[in-house]
Amino acid sequence: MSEPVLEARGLTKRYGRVVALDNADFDLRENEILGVIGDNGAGKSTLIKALCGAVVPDGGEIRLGGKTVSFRSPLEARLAGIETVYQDLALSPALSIADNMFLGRELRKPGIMGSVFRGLDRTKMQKIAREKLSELGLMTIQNINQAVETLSGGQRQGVAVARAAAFGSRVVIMDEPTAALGVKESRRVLELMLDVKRRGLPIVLISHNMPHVFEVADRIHIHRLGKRIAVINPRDFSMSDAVAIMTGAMKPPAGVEA
Amino acid sequence: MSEPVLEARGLTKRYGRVVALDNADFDLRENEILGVIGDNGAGKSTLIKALCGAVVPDGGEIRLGGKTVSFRSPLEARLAGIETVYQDLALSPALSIADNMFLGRELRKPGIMGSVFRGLDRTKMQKIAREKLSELGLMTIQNINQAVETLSGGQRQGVAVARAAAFGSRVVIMDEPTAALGVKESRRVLELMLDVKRRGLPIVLISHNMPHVFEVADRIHIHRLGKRIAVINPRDFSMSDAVAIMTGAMKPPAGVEA
Amino acid sequence: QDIVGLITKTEGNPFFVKMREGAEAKAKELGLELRTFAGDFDGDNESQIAAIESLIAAGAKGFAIVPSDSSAIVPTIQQARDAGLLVIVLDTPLDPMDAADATFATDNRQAGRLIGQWAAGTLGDKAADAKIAFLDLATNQPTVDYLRDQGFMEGFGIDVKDPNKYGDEDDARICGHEVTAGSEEGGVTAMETLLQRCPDINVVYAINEPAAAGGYQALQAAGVENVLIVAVDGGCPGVQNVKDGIIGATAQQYPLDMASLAMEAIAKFAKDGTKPEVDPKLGFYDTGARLVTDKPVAGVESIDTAEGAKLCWG
Amino acid sequence: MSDDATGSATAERGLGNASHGVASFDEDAPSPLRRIQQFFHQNPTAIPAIILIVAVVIFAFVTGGKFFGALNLSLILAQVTLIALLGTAQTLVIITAGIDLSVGAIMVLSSIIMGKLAVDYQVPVVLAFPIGLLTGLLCGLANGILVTALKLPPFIVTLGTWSIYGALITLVSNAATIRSQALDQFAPFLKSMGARIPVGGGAFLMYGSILMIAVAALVWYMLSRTAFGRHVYAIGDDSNAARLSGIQVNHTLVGVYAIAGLLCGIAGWVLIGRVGAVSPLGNQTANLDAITAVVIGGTSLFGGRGSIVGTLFGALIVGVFDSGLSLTGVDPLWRQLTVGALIIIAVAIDQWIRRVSA
Amino acid sequence: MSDDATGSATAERGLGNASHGVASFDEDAPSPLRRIQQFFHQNPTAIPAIILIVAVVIFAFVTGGKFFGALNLSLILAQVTLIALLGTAQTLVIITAGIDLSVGAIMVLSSIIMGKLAVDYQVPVVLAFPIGLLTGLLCGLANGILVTALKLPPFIVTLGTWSIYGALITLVSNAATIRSQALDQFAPFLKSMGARIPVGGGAFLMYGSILMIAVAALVWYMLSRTAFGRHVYAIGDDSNAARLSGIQVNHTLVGVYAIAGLLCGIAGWVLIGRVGAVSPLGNQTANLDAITAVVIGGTSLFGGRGSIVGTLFGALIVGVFDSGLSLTGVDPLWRQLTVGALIIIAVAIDQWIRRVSA
Ligand SMILES: Nc1ncnc2c1ncn2[C@@H]1O[C@H](COP(=O)(O)OP(=O)(O)OP(=O)(O)O)[C@@H](O)[C@H]1O
Ligand SMILES: Nc1ncnc2c1ncn2[C@@H]1O[C@H](COP(=O)(O)OP(=O)(O)OP(=O)(O)O)[C@@H](O)[C@H]1O
Ligand SMILES: [Mg+2]
Ligand SMILES: [Mg+2]
Repeated sequence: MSEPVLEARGLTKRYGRVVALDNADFDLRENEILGVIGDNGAGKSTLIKALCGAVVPDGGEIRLGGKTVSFRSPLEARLAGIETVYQDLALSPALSIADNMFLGRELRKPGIMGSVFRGLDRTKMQKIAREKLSELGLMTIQNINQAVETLSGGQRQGVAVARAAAFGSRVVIMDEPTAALGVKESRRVLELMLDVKRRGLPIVLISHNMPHVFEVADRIHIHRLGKRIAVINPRDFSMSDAVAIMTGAMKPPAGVEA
Repeated sequence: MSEPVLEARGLTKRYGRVVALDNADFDLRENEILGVIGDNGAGKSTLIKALCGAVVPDGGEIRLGGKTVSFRSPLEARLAGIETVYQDLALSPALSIADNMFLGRELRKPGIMGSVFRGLDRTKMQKIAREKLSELGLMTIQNINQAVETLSGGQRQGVAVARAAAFGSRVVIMDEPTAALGVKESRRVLELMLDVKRRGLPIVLISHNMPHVFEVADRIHIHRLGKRIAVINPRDFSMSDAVAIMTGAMKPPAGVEA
Repeated sequence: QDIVGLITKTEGNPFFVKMREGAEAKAKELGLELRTFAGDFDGDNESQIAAIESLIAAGAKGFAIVPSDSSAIVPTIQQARDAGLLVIVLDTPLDPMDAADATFATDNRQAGRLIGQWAAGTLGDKAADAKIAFLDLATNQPTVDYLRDQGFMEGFGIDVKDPNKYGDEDDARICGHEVTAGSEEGGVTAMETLLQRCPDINVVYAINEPAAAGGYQALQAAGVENVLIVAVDGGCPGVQNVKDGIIGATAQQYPLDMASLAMEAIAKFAKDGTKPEVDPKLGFYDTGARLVTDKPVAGVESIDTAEGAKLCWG
Repeated sequence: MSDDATGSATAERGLGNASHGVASFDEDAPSPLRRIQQFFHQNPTAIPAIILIVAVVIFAFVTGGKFFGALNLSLILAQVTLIALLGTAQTLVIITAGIDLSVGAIMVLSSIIMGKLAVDYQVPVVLAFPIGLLTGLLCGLANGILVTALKLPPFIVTLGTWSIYGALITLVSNAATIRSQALDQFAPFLKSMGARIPVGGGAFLMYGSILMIAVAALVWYMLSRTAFGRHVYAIGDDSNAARLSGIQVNHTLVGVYAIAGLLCGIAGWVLIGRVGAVSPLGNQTANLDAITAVVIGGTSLFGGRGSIVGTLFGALIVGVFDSGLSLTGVDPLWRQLTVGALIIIAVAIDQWIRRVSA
Repeated sequence: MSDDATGSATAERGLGNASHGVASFDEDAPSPLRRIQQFFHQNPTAIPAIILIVAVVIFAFVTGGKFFGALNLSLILAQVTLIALLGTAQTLVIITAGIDLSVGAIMVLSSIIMGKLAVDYQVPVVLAFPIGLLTGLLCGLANGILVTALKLPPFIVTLGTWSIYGALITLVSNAATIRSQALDQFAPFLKSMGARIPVGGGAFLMYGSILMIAVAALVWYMLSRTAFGRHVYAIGDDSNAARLSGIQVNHTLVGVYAIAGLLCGIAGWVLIGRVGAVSPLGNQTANLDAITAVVIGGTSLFGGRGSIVGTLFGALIVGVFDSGLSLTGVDPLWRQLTVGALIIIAVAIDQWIRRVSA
């Protein structure tokens, strides 16, 4: 068992009277795809939002590469190398694909135009964006300067996934990346994930699609009522057992209990 | 083959330069669940929006129970007995569950309070809403006056589905009702659909989840590039063939070609 | 301590600031407790009604008011008088004037007449083919606006038609009327507009000195020389402008006098119930308007800018 | 079912005896501050009420009780009547995520039409009065039609019509005031809303205030007890969802603007009573005051949330501050400054309380 | 992989040789009207430009060419300079889905601080001038901090600060004007923006107009060519998405309000030049005029879309209408009415064109 890259202990988060995270733990190891499954409202999205700085947990500890971190904004997590595809995508509809890919990490022109006049190097950003999108074989975008709002739901999802895959340097987190996608498009995202994994990055995949999770995940984190109740190996458990544990129909067997 | 309840011929709809519907046909028969599948952006949502008055098609004809209809607003379709669960739900977040269920068809108090003062019979609406929700066995709502925005995504989907199921008198249309739902919640929606079918109503189910479609559908309408390219019987075709037809990998075999 | 009130149109205008200073000084001297109020903008009747109501509620002995809406405030003033308060109207007479116990004001029509006569006298024969631009106050023509404007026309020798309304005249010498809101900015834009209509303007009437200064600025910028500018008010910057030859003549008013006279009258009324006397012919106590100019014209009484500067306000 | 549709079916075998309980969490005792916040979150109209009470108490102390004089309290009510009426109209529009900058102009225009017809043209008041109200209704209707038929932003439409109605005011009235005596002679009815009923101790109630409360109650009933009201909220919440739910969005919106116009017409009637004359001047700031009352009352400018009761409290808060500060003898200039600061503070408190997840 | 994870796998066997082509549809020739609409949809700033050109041509005819006089065109440019500057500031704020009601007040306050220090306190102009600009910046900063730190709606914050800055104007200036001559004596530099460069044929260019164009160009560059600009649009588009994308939303917002304040300070300088004096009066309608210019220029009040170029055109459109109507000899009252109607018409055309799916 390798050392965890990203690890959390005792995370809690409360929204008014709802406890979204109730002393939750989390471990992500080097070079693995970690599936996260759980009922609607189990707190999966809140968990990963806490990990990537989008919400500040009320309590608990997060360690990245063994060092305790405490992100106060998504920017800080990103600077630490954690990239996230949010369930609701987090794209700016009126901005172009290239603008969205580089949002918050724009490249400036070389020389005085960039350092003094802070001019954006749009040509370079467009080139890189086009490269990243086609390198990932995700889609054939005709015009990289198209506004994201003119893309179909599937294409948007593609941009968000490509952004995370292209820029993640430590961890990539994907919250239901295939929910709105068709069969063909989902397949491409799964392939992309395996691709990213081959590049050596660990991935967190949250999904309600059991076949998808069981296909690509190396380990599966089962979330229930705001906490991790088990971590299973998909080779040792059947889908129905995982669902049974997830919904509370079955007690997590000893050994995998978290 | 029974007479179609809802039928469309040659529907077209254009958004600027995008042709979302390109001479599309559609048939829904009595007492069946019709699955509609297709790639992202194939025009499925546009098709059903045209059927239920949410968009006015540029051309084509729609017949309900043999009579030509032309809905200029969702209200007209609803008055004709067509209820729809939209992909983006169409609930008013700040209104209560009961208000949402009766939105646009509120009950008035009996007597002068209702006829002259147009007072709402809130008690009755709450009672019916609670009945409908529990009769459909969909969920245990604690408070029927809770604002919809305080519900989880799954619960919201439940309200939308329950509303359509409760009030549809001719046709119920559901656009990806399980996309955001977990395994357990999805199962309940599928059961609900079979339930509605037993009550004698035909249902249109749009979904990217092939196993779900193949499980409940009596016939499957395959949509591609803005038109219906085939209608298949799920008992005669395998899922992989359906996907192949849908993505254009395989030509629709003679006989099912639309 | 007896309570007295002072209600002005707005807060931001130096004319009212001076008036308040005058009232404050006098009230202190007489041992009165002064409450001051102002509207939010010129024409804000509602705030003045509320101010009168609070003064009645506070049991004030009387108050002085510069009415924003000289006829619409009348019913409320009647209420105050019915409640036993002495009401003195300053600067802008009520419509009807006798709705107040007394009015201490400048005769605005007379002030206009003075500058009209002076302009006509200065031009002499050339008055017959003058080109006159009017920098007025607002599109809805409040009382001061038409009184000064029509007074000027009378003095200049223009047939005013309806004396309570401007814009209905057909004298060819009139280039046009534009509104300025009484501010420099408004004066600049209005003058620019009028200059386009008649590039040969040689007389400018302005509702007040800020509008006149704005008009001058626009004329200067357009390189138009030798224009006779007249205004009303007599504020210190205005008098200074007369001295510098920017404005030819201005009719000076005395807001400090109005306010302190009013305070004295109310103090007297509080003591023994006597009400102030007013000029029976005019119907109000004229605090006077004097023409300030360094180029006097025969037949028009005037003072020079040195004296004007001594008497000026703000 | 096709033979290979096994994925979901097998996964769901595990559902057999899934727990059907609703998720429940232990809740530890919240801090008192948090508890107060929660109370207000559940009773949002309580916030402006509390702010109001606190302000009243403070002023009562500072002014040595003078503030609490029966007469003074009556005066505040009379003084906020117009703003409360316009605020009621504005609330309706703002709940639909719109805004109406023309309310003040409609009010004045209606009052002028009534007065002008009755006095200058000697039209019997039974005709002149309803025509005046109708003017308000039509002005509102025009706003509503422009907003829905041309799909223009309400801000632009009412900015334009504000200008237009403003010009009409001057044109129709010829910039002349109709005097109190003339009204007494030809149409005393138009002045009736300004009459005061003494209620003892120097206190009084203006008829107009009673009318305002009645109108507000009616609008409250309409918003919270009728289908129309539900539709108004639904449109402001998400107009697309409302349309898909089968609501006639355009009809409802036109109705809202027309009703708002009618309320402005009624405000015009009260204006005549309050002023005692019909004047074309003034009320330039009435729009902003009304919007301020609405926002302080907790109605969201983004639509979908808000209440008439909140607006009434909002209007009272501004009135109380204004009156309290003037009773403490604060100079008008400082008063302007303080009211500006108080608006910000009042809304800041409101926001803090609403942020239940803070 | 678990043995029963077969569902999706089997379904996807069909993907083997799925077509990878992009959907393409045959497009029949659109009607000319539709084609025009499409052109404008792709070039949104062309709309106000066209409206402007049409207006100019019409007025040129109606006024018999007078409108086209070099002087007249120069004057229009001079007259819209202030509104264009305030509109530029307002555009920045509105793109973030905010609004700044205090721009006019900040402009006047800055001009008074500069003038007062230089003339009454005889502070050297090299100090007085930057302090004046700093005042604008600080006022904007205060707005920004209130909006972000207290999370208040910008409408309320700037409504409050408008009141406060307005009171400060009177307090600081003591309601007194600083005369042209006094400025000439102590700080002629403050008047410099009003100077005109003749460009032949009676036409001229005011220094202030040149400054305005330079400032607008700078802000245009900032919005469209720097990361800051991208962030401003992203925040207006969806501030939550922007935050999740790693943008420092609060920093950026504070920056926007502060820059807007600074621009108002610069406008204050131009105001001194244009008026030739420092006056606390006037500019009550400057806010509304600036917002009108922004909206006519096609910037959405809901944020995320808009451009500086559009705002300049918007300001010019209002200026052209005003000037054209006054040259045709239309009475100011009818002008008010017509401008109101024209605002609605201009935006209606704009909306029609933008509605590509109409
Ligand atoms: N911003 C918020 N305010 C209030 N409650 C929230 C908020 N975000 C989440 N919650 C609540 O916290 C709980 C956990 O939500 P979360 O989104 O983490 O669930 P999830 O496991 O991601 O569900 P899903 O599968 O539906 O995405 C839910 O009950 C939800 O209603
Ligand atoms: N309001 C709109 N304006 C412009 N284009 C639109 C609009 N609605 C849909 N489209 C376009 O029409 C096409 C069909 O869209 P539609 O939503 O019907 O697809 P769909 O089959 O439902 O896809 P999905 O499975 O992703 O829901 C897409 O290319 C989409 O971008
Ligand atoms: Mg989630
Ligand atoms: Mg769809």
